[in-house]
Amino acid sequence: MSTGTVFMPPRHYLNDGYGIRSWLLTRDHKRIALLYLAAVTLFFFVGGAFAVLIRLELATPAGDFVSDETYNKLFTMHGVMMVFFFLIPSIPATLGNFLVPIMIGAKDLALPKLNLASWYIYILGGLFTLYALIAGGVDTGWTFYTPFSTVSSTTNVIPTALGIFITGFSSILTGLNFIVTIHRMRAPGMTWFRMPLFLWSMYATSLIMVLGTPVLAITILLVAVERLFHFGFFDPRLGGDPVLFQHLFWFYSHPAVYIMVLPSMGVVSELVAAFCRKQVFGYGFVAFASVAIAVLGFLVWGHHMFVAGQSVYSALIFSALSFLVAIPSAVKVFNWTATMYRGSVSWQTPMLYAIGFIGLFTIGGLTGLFLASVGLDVHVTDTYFIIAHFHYIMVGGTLMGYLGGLHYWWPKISGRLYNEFLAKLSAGIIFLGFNLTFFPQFILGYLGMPRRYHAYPPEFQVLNVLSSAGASILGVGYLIPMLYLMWSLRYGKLAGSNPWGAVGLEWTTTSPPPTENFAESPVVTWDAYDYQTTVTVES
Amino acid sequence: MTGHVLPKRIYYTIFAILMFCTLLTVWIAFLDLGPLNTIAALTIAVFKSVLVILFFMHVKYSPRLTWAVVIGSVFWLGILLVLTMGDYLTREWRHYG
Amino acid sequence: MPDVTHHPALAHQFDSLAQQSEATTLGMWVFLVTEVLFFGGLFATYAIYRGWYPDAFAAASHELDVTLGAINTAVLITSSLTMALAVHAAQLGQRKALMVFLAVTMILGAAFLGIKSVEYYHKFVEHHIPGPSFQFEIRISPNDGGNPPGKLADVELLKAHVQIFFSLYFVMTGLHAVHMVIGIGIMLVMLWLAWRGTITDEYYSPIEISGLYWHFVDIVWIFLFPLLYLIGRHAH
Amino acid sequence: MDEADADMWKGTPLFPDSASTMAGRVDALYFFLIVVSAFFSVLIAGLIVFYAVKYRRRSPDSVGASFHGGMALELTWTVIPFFITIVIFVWGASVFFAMSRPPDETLNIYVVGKQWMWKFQHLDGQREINELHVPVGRPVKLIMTSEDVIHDVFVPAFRVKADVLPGRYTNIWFQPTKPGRYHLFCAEYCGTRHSGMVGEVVVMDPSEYQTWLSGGAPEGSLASAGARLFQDLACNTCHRPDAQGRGPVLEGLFGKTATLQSGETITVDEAYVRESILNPSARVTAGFQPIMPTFQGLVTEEQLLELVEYVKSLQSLPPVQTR
Repeated sequence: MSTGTVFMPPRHYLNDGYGIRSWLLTRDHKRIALLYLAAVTLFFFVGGAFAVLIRLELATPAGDFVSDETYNKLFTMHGVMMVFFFLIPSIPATLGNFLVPIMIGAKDLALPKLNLASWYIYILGGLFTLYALIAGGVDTGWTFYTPFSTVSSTTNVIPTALGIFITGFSSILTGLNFIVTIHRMRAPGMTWFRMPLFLWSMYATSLIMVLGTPVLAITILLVAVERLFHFGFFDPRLGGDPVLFQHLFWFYSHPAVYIMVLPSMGVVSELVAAFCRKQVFGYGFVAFASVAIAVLGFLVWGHHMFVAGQSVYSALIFSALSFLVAIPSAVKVFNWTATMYRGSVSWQTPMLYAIGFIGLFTIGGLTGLFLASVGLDVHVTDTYFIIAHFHYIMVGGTLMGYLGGLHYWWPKISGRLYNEFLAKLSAGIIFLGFNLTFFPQFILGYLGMPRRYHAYPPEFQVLNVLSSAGASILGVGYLIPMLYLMWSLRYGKLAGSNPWGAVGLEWTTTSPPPTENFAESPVVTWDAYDYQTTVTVES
Repeated sequence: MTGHVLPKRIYYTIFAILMFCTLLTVWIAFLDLGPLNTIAALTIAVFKSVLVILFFMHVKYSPRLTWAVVIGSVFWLGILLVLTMGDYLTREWRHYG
Repeated sequence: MPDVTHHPALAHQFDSLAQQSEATTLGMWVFLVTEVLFFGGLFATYAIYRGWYPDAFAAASHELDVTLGAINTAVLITSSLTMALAVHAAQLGQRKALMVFLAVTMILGAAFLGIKSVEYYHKFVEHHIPGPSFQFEIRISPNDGGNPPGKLADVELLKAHVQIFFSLYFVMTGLHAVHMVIGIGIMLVMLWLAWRGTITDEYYSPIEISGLYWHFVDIVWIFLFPLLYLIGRHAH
Repeated sequence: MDEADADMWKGTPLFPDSASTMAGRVDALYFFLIVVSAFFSVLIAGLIVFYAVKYRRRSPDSVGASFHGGMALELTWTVIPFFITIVIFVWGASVFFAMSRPPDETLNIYVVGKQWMWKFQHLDGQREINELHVPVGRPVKLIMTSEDVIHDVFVPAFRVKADVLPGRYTNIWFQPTKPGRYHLFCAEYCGTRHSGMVGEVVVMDPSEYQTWLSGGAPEGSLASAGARLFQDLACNTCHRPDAQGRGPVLEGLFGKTATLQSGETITVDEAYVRESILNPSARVTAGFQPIMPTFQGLVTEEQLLELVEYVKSLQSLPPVQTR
């Protein structure tokens, strides 16, 4: 769009202090975002390493690679690391932290000290969990079902539980900070309906973080005290009910899925708009769909318990409510597709990720209908069908959005461009590897292969081998971006303030932005994605 | 600042009502009202907390957003309680000891 | 209220003290929402087990000291009053009154915790702490059917259910007490801020949001008191 | 499995056996959903690829057309999915209802799960571990409980699954339609050897099943084992058939309605008998004192099942008045 001179600004947030203290004691939301980026990347690769070992074990039907005990610890730690330490903080704490203040034209989040505190809390929780790992691991599954977790397991349940409990507060503080910031820090003229859709999705995500996480906190605390003192809340021998744990757990952990995927949806809205150079079709509907998903997401947790012994009536109500979430999700997919109609569609890397997201999320979402349908769920729940479904949502959805967003805003974050060829190549590898890994698992699931199985009947082997092969391709696909993004930090071409020719406040400031985000506080007089009338500013 | 300075009289009045309600709730607990005992206790507790929220916490004089936050929290608590209890009240099986 | 742009308490990311105060107040309210749901999980647990074991809950509730519970309720409500008066004093810039009310609030909070620990001590002496040493002597008939207590055969089961009550009692009041301790810590900081003169009639939002927290903790107790102490009291 | 070397896919099923009356119903819903999903997936993917090619950026400065949405379209793709989901919900709910309501006449088999094995007890006394023999064509109801943590009975070929919980009974039912051997999995993670908690359901022709039945059962039927236990635990000193005991008469009681002290009435079913053994004073029959001791910890889950079955078997005696 513009070919104005591209330069590195003399003063930006990255060169505003170099010492270790200038990072570890920073209040700058952009630096905290990078601290989070480093930490979640670490946990992603730790969790990914467990996934590799799991898929290696499952390449043969016999449990011959690791022992059953080890296998159980592997999938538990994979789940715990990925869910609590990667997926939930991934987009909000990195891209969200970086972008929320810039996108609304503010100098920082409303509560910067709290923001830094939330990173330390996250790290502290991570240390507890890593301690549990080093001390011998934990084997309850990331779901911690009672009474197994409270009376039967002999592994490090309490340190892991404490790790999750502590990390929950980092999530709460991030959500709280975003809510306050979006309500109180918007630049003059930045009305709610001028906000980029990423902010709507961040707001909706924050609602879930704030409303759901405390229930997980108390639940996990009860598991810990029950284990320590045998209180009997979840132990039928003492008069408790193990199913109560599941109610409380899923009250958070189902909405948590939306903590993972809503931010990704927000990213995709940004990407589709930027790479079609077009207003997102049905902006208001997409915005409200985010909030609707956040609210409806709290009404459906019982669909995790259709076979768990809850009442038939309860199952039917939860089934009906579950379908309601499908509507706003469908609305979003249709609107993104419609946005491409008569757009100016660029095929740059972030757009490839966005397209990948829409495709994989569509499959993930549609298979969700199979699970919401209670009569069918009975057969496929607790099988690989579930595994495939939620990986399509969390990896196909969240991770594609995360990587797409990371590529889109990387020039803004680092001031430099990455290698476009390698980026496109790895996007393709990830898409293929992902489908090869997880599509066979739908078939395995309907065949009846239960999840969390260390050994399985031999007739399931071929599909499992395909899945393992896909996983190795996927693993390579994730390593490549890591390498070229690191490389670009030093050797990448300078990006300039607006390499994509996109609109949005973040592209009006320098790349990387100054510590105060904007040289002058912006005043907003245009709608989001206004490609027709807004002149993109080149500084 | 945003504050709305209330006359001290209001605080003392609310305090008096709260103290009275505390005595009332104890007194009622010792009457045999059947299931109404629990309802009465909860009604008084709700009444007391509404007073605290409206006056001590100044919500009565706060922007609509604060109202939304308060109502939202009660609403979500309601979701948790209603949908969970919905299962327990409709289970066909019975617990045992 | 005039817009103060260069007030020493104004953080760089805000344009005005008013904006800063609105933001921090909203932040505290949102935090209180998380607290509602945090205790909400416990109230859900309570509701289910009280529905399942009404007799055991009534029998266990009789072991709690209503007088101490009621006194503690009064102490907390009084502390809420002094907290509200502290905010009032802060709004009017009355530094001395503010400090006095904060101090009184703290003392009342400490008194609450003192009374609470006396109750805990009684429970300890009576072996009502759940666990291996838990003991419970049935003083009322769980069926209200006029059976002499000693003749009940399934004392063990009733004991297990009573233990669930006491588990809930200790978790709920324990977490409430933790919040009280944190509250007293906050009051200490506020007292220091007031003493230093940081709190003025222009900048008192720390006092205001501390007050929100304190009142919330009071509200939790307003529910805990009848739910724990006053079950089936009419039976005796 | 036969030699599957020649062709990698040989011996690799892509669809499970259908061996119960429920399988067809679940599969029909499954295929319907596949059609719906395929339609929308192809529609979305096709449109995206089509637009991405047709409207690809031709000059670096071009921007997209200016339009922001259309109410008619939005309503269309809100309302159509809504109606589709209603269809799926109603269909799924009707299948689930059928799953949750066993027919009146079922062959009842008791299941106890423990880490990490399945124990089956037939009414005639046969006990099996990790293998369950059932006749073809008869509705079978599994009445299940766990000795430790949560397990889950899952027979893919029957499309049924239910968690097996400690401290209570859950049940599932199925009517096998095809003789054969089918996988039985524990589908709820239960600890170290979870994936070893597997077995087989052997569906037999009725005649073979009869032969199999007559082959085993050295201990006699479940009910007779329960009768012995009833004597050993001295239950018979209070629960006497002549209505002179301190406890209610059990003969003819099962399946009837009993009045409780509280005035409520209750149907005497497995769960109530179980509760009355483990927590006798929870629901005392009107007219009796809560003097029965609890047997919790004194009887195992399997013995409980025998006692329950014994109480159920006391039907043939002349009905005695229950109070």
